[in-house]
Amino acid sequence: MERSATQDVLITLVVSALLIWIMPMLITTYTLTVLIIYGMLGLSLGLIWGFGGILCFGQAAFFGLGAYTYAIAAINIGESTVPMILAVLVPAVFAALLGAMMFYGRLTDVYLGVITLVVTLILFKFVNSTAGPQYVIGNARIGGFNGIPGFQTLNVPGDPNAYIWGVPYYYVCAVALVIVFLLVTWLLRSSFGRIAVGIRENETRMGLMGYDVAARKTVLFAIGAAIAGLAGALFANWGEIVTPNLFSLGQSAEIIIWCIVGGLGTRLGPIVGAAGLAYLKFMLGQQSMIDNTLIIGLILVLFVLFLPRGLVPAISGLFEATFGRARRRPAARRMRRARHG
Amino acid sequence: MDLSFVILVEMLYAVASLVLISAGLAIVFGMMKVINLAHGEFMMMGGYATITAVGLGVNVFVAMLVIAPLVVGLIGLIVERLVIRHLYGRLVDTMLATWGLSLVFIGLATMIFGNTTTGISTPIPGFAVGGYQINGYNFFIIVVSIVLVIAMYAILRGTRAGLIARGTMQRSDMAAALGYSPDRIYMATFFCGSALSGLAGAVLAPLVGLVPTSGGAYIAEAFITVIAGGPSLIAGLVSSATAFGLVNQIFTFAISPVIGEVALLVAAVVLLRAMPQGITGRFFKDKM
Amino acid sequence: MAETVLETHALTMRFGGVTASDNVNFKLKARELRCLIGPNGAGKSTFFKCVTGLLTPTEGHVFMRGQDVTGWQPHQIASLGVGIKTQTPNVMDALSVHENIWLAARRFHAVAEARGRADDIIDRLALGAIARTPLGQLAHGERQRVELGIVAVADPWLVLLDEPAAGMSAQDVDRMTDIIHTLTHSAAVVIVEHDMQFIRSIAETVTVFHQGAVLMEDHVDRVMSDPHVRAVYLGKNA
Amino acid sequence: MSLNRRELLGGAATLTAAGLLPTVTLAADTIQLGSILDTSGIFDAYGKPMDQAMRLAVKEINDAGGLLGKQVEVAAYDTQSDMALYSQYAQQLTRQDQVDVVHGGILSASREAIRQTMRKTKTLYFYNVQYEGGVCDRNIFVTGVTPAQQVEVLVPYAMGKSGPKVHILAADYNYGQITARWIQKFVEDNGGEVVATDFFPLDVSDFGSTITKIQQTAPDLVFAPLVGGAHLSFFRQWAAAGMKDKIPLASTTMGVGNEHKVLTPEEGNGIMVAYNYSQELETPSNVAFKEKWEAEYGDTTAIHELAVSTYQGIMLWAEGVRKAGSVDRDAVIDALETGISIEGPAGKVTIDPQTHHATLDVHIMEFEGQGMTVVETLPQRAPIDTQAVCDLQANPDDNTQYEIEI
Repeated sequence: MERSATQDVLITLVVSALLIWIMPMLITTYTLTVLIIYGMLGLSLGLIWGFGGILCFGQAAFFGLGAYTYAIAAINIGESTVPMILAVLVPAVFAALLGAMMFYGRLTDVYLGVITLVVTLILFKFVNSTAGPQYVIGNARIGGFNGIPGFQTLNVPGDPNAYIWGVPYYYVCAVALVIVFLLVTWLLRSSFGRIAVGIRENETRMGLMGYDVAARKTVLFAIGAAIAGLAGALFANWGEIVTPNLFSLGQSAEIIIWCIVGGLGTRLGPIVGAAGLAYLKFMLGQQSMIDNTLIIGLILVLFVLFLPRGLVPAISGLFEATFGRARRRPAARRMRRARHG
Repeated sequence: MDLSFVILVEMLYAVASLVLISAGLAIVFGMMKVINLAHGEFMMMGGYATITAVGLGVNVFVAMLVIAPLVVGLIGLIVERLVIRHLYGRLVDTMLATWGLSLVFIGLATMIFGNTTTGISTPIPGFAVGGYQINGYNFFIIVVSIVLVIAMYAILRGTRAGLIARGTMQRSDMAAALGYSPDRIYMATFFCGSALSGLAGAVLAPLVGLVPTSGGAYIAEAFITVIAGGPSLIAGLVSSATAFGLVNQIFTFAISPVIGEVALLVAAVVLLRAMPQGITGRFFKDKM
Repeated sequence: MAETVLETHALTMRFGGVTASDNVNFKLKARELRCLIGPNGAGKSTFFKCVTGLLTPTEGHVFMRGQDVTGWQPHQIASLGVGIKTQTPNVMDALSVHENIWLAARRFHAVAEARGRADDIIDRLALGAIARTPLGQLAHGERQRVELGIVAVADPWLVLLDEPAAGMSAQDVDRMTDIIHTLTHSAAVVIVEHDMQFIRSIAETVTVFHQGAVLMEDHVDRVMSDPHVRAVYLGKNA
Repeated sequence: MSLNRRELLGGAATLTAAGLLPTVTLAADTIQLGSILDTSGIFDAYGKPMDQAMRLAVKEINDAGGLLGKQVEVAAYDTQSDMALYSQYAQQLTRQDQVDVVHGGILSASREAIRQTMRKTKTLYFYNVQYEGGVCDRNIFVTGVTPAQQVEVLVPYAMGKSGPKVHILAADYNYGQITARWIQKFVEDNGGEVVATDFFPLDVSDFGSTITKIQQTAPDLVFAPLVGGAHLSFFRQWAAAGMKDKIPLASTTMGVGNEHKVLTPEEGNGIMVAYNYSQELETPSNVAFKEKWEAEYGDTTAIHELAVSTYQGIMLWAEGVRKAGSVDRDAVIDALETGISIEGPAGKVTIDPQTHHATLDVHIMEFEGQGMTVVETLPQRAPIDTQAVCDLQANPDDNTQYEIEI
């Protein structure tokens, strides 16, 4: 906590305003929008993994749940405000239940990984097998493998015909990300965030201090899910279709890769990792010589081997080394431990 | 009567194939505390090795039981030397690195073999049990799994290598204390684990259509089986494969294959919640 | 007569066929200092873990200030105002000394109040020079001291310490003794310890464990001179 | 952005740099054809030959002097079997590249992911894939076969060769569900009975219990519209259990991605299918097509139904452009709605003005020695399923994918 909170907020606001203004000149807003959404999704895992030490193999489950909740609610309601709220709440409640089940059962590490992975698989398999006409929620067919197209997309609250799409939608998503980022910043500076980091570092000690570790992890897990759910709803609006692929293990894998490449234990790393890799994937789709899966895989292996701290810590370390502020940064150590906690 | 026999065989087959699918992963995890998420791709490569060898005129059983394990074992050895050995003791990092490797293998296989479904036909004909036809190859898989489990038991119990392995499983510094290089042991373990993955992929290849992404279908089940099995290698493997195989097949026959798979997954959640250290974390503690 | 702050009734813990804690009846008065001694495997640590909630006893009950806390989670017991230090160092290595102690204070106090109390304890323990250093970079003795600070900052009325002096230099032990004496002004203290030297310097009443059960309980001098206890410690047949 | 592949392959650095540059507006002296297909990832077995067919068709058009005196230029994107990339590239094609027509999409989900974008941006869209039917949108043309076209002819043939009791095993997604219903309808119309219907998500690959179940229902015929690599296992396990010579099989999907070439003759022979195309068609147009393909790519084994549909789709579009004398969307739609026909490798293909689907020849075939032998050709089958729900002449503003009630 080197900078004061006000400074931190100001810097965030100025930098993001500049980025929101400059980036559309470099990348089309439509693509930018999805990069922002992925950034938010990366941040959701970055929060619970990097600061809470909870490695979730199924972050995509909450992303998908948010997207599906939005789509189903939007079809039934015909207006986007309530569905947006539901898309945040439903994954959060689901995560709270799942988290309580896991954390009060004192599951950690690999076991946590297995459970989150399995729950994601169950959701994926369930949604994937709902093609039949009997799977209906209100007016919405769940649609199985083909997903749900044609739902009401984001509108100005209260006016279902005033759609927000195209460039305005880009601004909505960008502002949403900035708000979420600031909320995460605030959370991490608050007692809750500091206690969460304490729990990441040593659960037993925090328990012996009198903190209800399971409850706190559950809450943090639910917050992460809420952010992922919001990203899911924004994604649904962006793509105008939701498919079971959102729940897939591949999607979960990508989120984890974003965090690793961007840098764990930082707020910015997962966002940068997500946007950067998603853009790389988008660029790779325009060539056909090298298989894209191969490239993504190689990136992951090389990062784990040679840059396990990720891009953002490495670059800021380099920056500090260059400009002489070579203070020992506890963040770096903190980060490494988080991965094994 | 005929029907119940057929169902019994299907259940045994389900258990056997889970044992087969999980064995390679279990060995690597048990010995090295490394979760090899490229395990499914090792199986996929075992399948391709078999199909390629058969295409070159090799006898199908030789291809499955000899060539595929060797080829995949060698690939595993290379992977261990290049990547895994730098990451020992870092559980999460090895998971991530092997995940990356799995993507690399999928990419490579796609570039070499293309994404078209390939496969070989089953080398054993079906036969009739009363009024029912039954897949003869199921028996082959059951036999291979049984032989595999017995062989693992015999090696761990009866050989010097097995002794060292058991020591290493209990305490990773044991081998060093006994004067064996842990590096060598890990190398050998990873070779064996990969070879078993290759064997599993090869033996299952004639039953499925193979594509470079086929491995993904196995890794989740193998991962779940191994973790739910807990710390004891053989007892854990057999007990959790039995539990999951039976749950899966009961629901498959009663309702549908999808429900069968979901039931397996739900069983895994319930089981891990009830026994956070896996089955052998609670029962059969002193077994292998 | 001071009130009883910690009491166990027929506390028994079995692992499979092994009885690690056997029908232990134990009583501790407010502001009393008590050492638990016994050879390795005597059941001290198991008893300690049952009392702190790290283990749930197979049979028997644990009472704290008259409340039955059997089967409670460690965090629930700690929330009553019980300070616990486990055998192995249990701290947040990546966080600074101040942050470690602040986190403990924050459990019972608001943000600013917690900061004040943390600063206070850091002064009292002479940790000021290293207050911003991550614990991972500190020497063993310093870390032990920080952990005592974590316990002390919460103002406990009962303190349970498992081998606080293990692996410390003589100077560190002296400092530790002072801190513990200070603690006894407001809290009852239970210390599980091996080090006879340390026990002699600090204890009055000592409870001796042997084979899971309480062998004797008396003033430290009488315990030390008891032939039975000496036999146990020398490994002779009791 | 113009897509010169060699330039793009200069390495990751170049790639990123190229992407960061503001996109350049295209010169107007060429016609832009956008293509959006999965040429990597799990669906590339379908997408790659489609991509080749698309390039072959464009090359042929350009070699013959182009369209309206202009060369056709391709802007192709690989969606990597990722639905999110469909949305992204659709935006890219319509807003940045501003192409004149888009051909592509493989899965129904991918089509639905981009169809609205095409409609909003008034970009003409061709979907050249066999699918479940029912899309009713003036902006889209569909050149693949739909279930009713296949099932209507295949069911009576297959029942004639076996018997009236049918067990259906269908892929559990939109296509499979709808096809299963059509099969049920035509089985009943032909005096048969469906004894059971089972659905399987696309990743199911263990059919042991299913095969046992089928033996309990003891049907005369198993109808198996199963899809993809995992489902191929059914045919293999079916043969391994020795069922192949006991109960005959029919399918509306097996072989679309050339899956029959993976099965051995012993496993595959005798399976009955009905498609628009087979490599074994000995029509002059198919022979010529295969020669051109061979000259371009060296090997014809990859050609499949979807590739041919893509080829035919592009040729139909080109015919429409020629007739309209313009690449303007409405002019081309009007021209296509006159009922334009071309003679493609699979026979005559005609646009049905009412539905924007295709009237085409359906061939009943049986697998034989890893090929498909044509048993009977039923010329010019109309898309009766979509016709039942969609009339774009009467409701040109319709924009729905109907689920056809049977």
